[in-house]
Amino acid sequence: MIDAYTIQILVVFGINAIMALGLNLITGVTGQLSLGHAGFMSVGAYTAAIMTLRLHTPYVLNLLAAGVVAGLSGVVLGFPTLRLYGDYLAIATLGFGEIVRVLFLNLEITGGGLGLSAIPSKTNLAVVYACLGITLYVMSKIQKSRVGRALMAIREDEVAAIAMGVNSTSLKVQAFAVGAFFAGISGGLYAHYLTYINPNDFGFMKSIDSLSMVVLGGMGSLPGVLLGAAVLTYAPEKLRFLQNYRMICYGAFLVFMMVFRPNGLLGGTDLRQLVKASFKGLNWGAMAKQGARTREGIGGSKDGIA
Amino acid sequence: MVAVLSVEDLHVYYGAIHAIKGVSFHVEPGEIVTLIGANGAGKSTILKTISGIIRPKKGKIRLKGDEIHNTPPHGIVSMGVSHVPEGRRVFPNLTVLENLQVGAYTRREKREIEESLEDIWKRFPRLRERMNQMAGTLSGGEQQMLAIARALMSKPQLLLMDEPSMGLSPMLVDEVFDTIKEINASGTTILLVEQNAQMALEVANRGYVLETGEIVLQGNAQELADNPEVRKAYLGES
Amino acid sequence: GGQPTQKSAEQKPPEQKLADTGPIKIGFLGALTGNVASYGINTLKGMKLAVEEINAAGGVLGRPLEIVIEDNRGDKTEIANVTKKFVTRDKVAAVIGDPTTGGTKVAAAICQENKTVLVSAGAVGPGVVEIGDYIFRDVVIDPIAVPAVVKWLKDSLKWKRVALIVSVNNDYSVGQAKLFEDALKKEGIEIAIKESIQDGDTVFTSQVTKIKKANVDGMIAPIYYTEGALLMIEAKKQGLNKVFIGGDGLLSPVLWELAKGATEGCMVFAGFSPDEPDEITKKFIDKVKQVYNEEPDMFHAQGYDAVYLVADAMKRANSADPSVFKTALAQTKDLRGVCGVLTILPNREPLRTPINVLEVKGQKFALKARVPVTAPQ
Amino acid sequence: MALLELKEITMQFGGLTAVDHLDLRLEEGVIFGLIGPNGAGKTTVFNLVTGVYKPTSGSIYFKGERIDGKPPYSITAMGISRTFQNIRIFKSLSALDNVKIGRHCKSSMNLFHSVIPGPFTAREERDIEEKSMEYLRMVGLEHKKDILSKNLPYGEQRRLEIARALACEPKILLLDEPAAGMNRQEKTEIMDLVRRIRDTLGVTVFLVEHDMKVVMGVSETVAVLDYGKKICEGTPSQVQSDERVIEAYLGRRARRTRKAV
Amino acid sequence: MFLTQLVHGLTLGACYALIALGYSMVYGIIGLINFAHGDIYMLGSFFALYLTSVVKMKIAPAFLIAMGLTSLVGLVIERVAYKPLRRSGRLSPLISAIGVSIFLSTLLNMYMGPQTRGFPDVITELQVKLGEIVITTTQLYIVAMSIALMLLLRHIVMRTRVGQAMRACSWDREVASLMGINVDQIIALTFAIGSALAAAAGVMMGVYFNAWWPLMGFSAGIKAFTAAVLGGIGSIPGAMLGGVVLGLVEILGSAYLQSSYRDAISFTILIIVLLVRPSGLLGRKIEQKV
Ligand SMILES: Nc1ncnc2c1ncn2[C@@H]1O[C@H](COP(=O)(O)OP(=O)(O)OP(=O)(O)O)[C@@H](O)[C@H]1O
Ligand SMILES: Nc1ncnc2c1ncn2[C@@H]1O[C@H](COP(=O)(O)OP(=O)(O)OP(=O)(O)O)[C@@H](O)[C@H]1O
Ligand SMILES: [Mg+2]
Ligand SMILES: [Mg+2]
Repeated sequence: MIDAYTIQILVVFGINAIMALGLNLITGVTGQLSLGHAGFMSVGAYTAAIMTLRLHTPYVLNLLAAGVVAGLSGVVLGFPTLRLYGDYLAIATLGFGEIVRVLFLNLEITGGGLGLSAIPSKTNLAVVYACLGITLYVMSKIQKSRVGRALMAIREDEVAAIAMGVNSTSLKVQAFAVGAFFAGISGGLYAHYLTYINPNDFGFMKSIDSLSMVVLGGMGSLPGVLLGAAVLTYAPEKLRFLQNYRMICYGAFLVFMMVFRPNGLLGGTDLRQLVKASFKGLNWGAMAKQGARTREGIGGSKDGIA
Repeated sequence: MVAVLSVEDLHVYYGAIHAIKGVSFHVEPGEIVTLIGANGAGKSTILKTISGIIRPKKGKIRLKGDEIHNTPPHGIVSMGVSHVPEGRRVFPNLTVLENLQVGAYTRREKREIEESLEDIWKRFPRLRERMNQMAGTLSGGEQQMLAIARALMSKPQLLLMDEPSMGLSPMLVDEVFDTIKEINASGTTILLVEQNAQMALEVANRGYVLETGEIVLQGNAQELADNPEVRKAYLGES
Repeated sequence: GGQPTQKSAEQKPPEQKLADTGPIKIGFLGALTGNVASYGINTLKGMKLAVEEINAAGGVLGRPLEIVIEDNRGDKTEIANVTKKFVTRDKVAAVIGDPTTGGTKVAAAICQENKTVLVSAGAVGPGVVEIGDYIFRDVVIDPIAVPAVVKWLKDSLKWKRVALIVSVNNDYSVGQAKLFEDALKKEGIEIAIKESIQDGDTVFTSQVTKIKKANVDGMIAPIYYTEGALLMIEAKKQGLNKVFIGGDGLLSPVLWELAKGATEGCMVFAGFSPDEPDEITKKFIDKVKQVYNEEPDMFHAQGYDAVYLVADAMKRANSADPSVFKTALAQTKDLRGVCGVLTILPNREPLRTPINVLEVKGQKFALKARVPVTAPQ
Repeated sequence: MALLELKEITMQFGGLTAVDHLDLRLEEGVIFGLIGPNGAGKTTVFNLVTGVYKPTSGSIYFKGERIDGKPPYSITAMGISRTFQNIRIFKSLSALDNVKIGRHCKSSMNLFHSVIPGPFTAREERDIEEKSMEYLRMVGLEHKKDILSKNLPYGEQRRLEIARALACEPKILLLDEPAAGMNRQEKTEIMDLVRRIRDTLGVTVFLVEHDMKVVMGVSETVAVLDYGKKICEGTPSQVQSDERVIEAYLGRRARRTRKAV
Repeated sequence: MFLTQLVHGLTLGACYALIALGYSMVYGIIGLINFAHGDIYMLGSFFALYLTSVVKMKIAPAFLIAMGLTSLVGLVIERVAYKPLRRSGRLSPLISAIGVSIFLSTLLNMYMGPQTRGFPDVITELQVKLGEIVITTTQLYIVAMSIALMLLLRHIVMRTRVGQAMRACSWDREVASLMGINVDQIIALTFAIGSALAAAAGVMMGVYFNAWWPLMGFSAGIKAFTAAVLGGIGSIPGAMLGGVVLGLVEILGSAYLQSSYRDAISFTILIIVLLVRPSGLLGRKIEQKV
């Protein structure tokens, strides 16, 4: 039976999934570690909220504007910072997220620390899933296209990709723009769903949440990211019966899931292997060895110590 | 006399890939034994299994009679096996001297280490010149020397060498093979993997030919060098 | 505590969505983990005490009260999740919480839509009860309290120049600071310097250095007790020997537990006064000490009062159906609680009077003044 | 006009001069070998030509147009592509996808095209697929198109890299030690492949290699670098008998073989 | 006033440096963005709080025992949450670290309550007055401690046999094991030292700010990450410098610019620094040889 609570979870899952799919393009496909994705989401949320509160524009237009403005902010962030590699980029994106948050805490138009309230409640299950469908369609098309292959090439080996004629800076900015666009859409949906937004809702932890969805699901894999978003949206709710122990168990659950599937639930394997692995039970040593044998991964700037 | 190394019915897998399919061979004290074979035949895999980086699925590896296939790599090093890995893999941000010191990690006698260092300086004067240079900035040939020297620092009884001539200029290839002979002459047993079969068979006592994870031919070096199959496939004669 | 029951005219609930027998469920909305957990945990403790007392005295309408407890981590999405769960799965008669204004707003929209009463024990900012006729709060609301306190500062303490400290990532603080700014302007008190901090900060050195230079009569600090205590420590370290005054956000024994001597003389205005308590308040304070082995703060008190507020309305309406007892709730008048006397105004905002100004003396809050307030016209 | 011309190229890293006032001319359609001791600066020359490094001084011309200072991706688009000394394939992509990425600069679909389908995009995608298969076939890997490239044996990875570079339809192909780590037979196959690339596709080949049998066997002209300077240039036999080359590079055994010849 | 702010900035910077040191060490040697470092720091601080307030210990032994206990916890965490992920991509251990972080902070939240707690008076505060500047003993301790620990750490990493092994592991674990290095042991040791350093930072900061709460690790972890990257990943003096710069920027930024924009100011400066020096202040860009 689908009651309002179930619908609630389904809506939240949809909003999270759209956001995570956007991040997946940046981190999973293009290999650029971003720790500030919530910044884009907040840009989208505030754009939608301000438009509807001040200009009384229609809902669909708000959503679209949320995506576009967030996408533009992705370009603005991308141009200077995408020259940075690996963890240096990661910290710059983290910084971006924080700068946006502090800005929104201080601006008049965003209501500062009071946030914006009385945003019309427009988002419903149908809209969220329509948006999710569009996101999935766009992402799967991109991944299978020339641009998508070039993005993957950048992830695998940027130097070689450039040598194949891939303009990596421009493509990375494009990936950031598209990823931010969808984060913005998800922000717009969020604002019109909860009716109240506050800069603190889009802090670093929110960025980390969506990164967890991407990594836990399996970077670069669309079904993986959906599964990751589903698991991480559902798990905290499902664990409610644990009462006080809930978040403790959630932390342990994250560790357990990563150890169990080091490359994500659907990362780098087909479903057949997944089934086989779950039959084998949890053999930590063996599981670890199933992972890639090399330790390059994304943001593979290995700098050693000095 | 007990063989320095004996490998019996070795099977190694990478996930589902059956890379080594029942290989057996042995290396006697004081020998240079070479493994030759096409790319992907499994040569490097065998060396990695001996030095403990990869666990075999089945089979036995004995070092002077002791089974070692369940010993971790660092344990195997302390038992007197040293491995010059494929592609040099020196520690780029450590100096030449530090690379050598790390090579002597299993030894604790300061004086003896000093002596070994002196030996290395004598054998590789070029390394001495570059003692305090970061290994990552050495040229390919120098890095190869360093990799060999580093392996010698643990005073191995058995030296495993994986394609030491790869990517070296012809002159350096000569130098490296001279070095191999000298090391052997000073009492170190050597298991040598080489693509340059001609040179390898020149320095080796015996050899094994590996194809897709199985030994297809074996014999002493001269026999192999004269074998028409080997000549065709590995020595480039038609 | 409760008022004599006034029989409500319409007895029959319009939709039979709640069980008529068995316990009356009340949802607790608040954070038990995360950044704002300390507010949620104490609110819940206060609620539990009230429910125990009420149940021991025979419950409401002959049925016991039961609290449904869920943690929302202070996360807006989880607040929405939990509220939806309360109204659809648990079918609670009322939701009590969230202690934060933002969280309350998210929950209020859902409660209003699902016709469930929400009583916020802690939301002091603007725009809460406007969300709908099912939404209430039992706090001292700032638009009424702040002007009165500022007037008192001018009249009794003769303050002319003040520093205003706001925690920018705390909506309570930002909202209260705005009201202070307006009121200070109206009373002609100069804001010599306005400094910002953030919840979670531990370093206040540069703010204090600047305030010290500004040479003020006192500091207005509408912030919470943790930052407040650390700020006072820093002030003392730097020799800034002026008095802080803040709202009930500072009303917690944590203040001197953390800051030791540095809080001496600091002032707090609140509805709840642990000093010179009346019977109800005294009983409550003893109970908190006895059951939880701690001094009550304003969240304990608000949680406790909120349960009584709801129970009282149910009794008067003779119904546990929200669409029925919400009317009685809106008519609450002169209900005694541990935070003073509460009346719900026609616009559904609460009026508590008087406002107590408390002063930290040794390890307790001593009553310094009672500032009477009236409903704004 | 030479296809590729380096004029007075110098490249310094900190205090180290890796390439020192180097002049090179490659005519269209040749197979040009570049040899020299380890660390002589051969790979650096490739990096300069492909724009990975900007030369400290000097200029590089391709088809008469100056290319030094241009970004690497646009140099590739002009018709210069390469392989790497340490294989740099896209490891977790399939062999076919690797080659498809090689087609990047020969196709034009952008982000919008990929989302909004149309006849043009379908046609271009089909062309990419067909052409990529063609190059895989050329290096003999068509039956491995769906295998993840990291799971290919070393020799096949090398050939895959060549196919990927060919997919750009370059005018000139830079091969950095394509035969390293291969045995005789495989080396012979690589030599065949190099010749076929030139003969059937008409691509000029610029080859760096340490195996004398390979370089001397396929190149028409060979230049020798030592400490970044060109010490000799000529036909294979001229180069092999040059005393300086023997001294700096080939060593005594080569001398012995030469005498034996 | 400027000098006073400068002193505050340096002290805060030394605090950040103290957290960043352990962070940077683990980061440099294992390549792990250890989001649980902040929570290990919180745990170290908690042990000291417990020992001084409940067991009524003196601060010096409490400090040492806290370091010891925390490194034991660090060992367990490494074994359970990171070791099984050694061979997978870099982001998997990062997510695992987040799991550990949530686990530790909520565990302590449940056990101790979310309340901020003060330390008992464990250090007799003396003040040194130099003109208008006032320097306290705790400030001196913090600065001295961070410098001493930096030097000690640098000595261990650069000059000792174990340090050599650590550096070898940081470049190539497989080859390191071929040198006879017990890689598991070295990594465990790295974690133990890193956790002990985190504990040292936690105790010092707890005493200095007189505050402990279960979520104190969160922002500390971000500061440590920022400082370590700002200074140059893996560089120990860099972590120190990065911490000091961050502390100065925060204090001077809120003193002379807008205090409400503090974090925005420091991150803007961070991004600008990285654009000018893409490998941090003291980081060496390891040229990828093509
Ligand atoms: N990490 C790995 N994962 C999966 N398969 C592997 C891995 N390493 C090697 N293989 C496969 O195992 C087989 C043997 O590889 P190995 O490296 O031992 O060959 P080799 O004889 O040393 O060849 P080369 O001359 O290229 O060094 C090959 O088919 C190779 O593709
Ligand atoms: N990015 C760099 N930074 C510093 N030094 C470099 C860099 N790239 C190359 N070098 C140095 O330049 C010199 C020439 O290097 P290069 O790689 O071109 O040699 P090579 O001729 O290709 O040698 P090999 O035959 O061993 O591949 C070497 O001394 C090398 O260390
Ligand atoms: Mg090999
Ligand atoms: Mg080279």
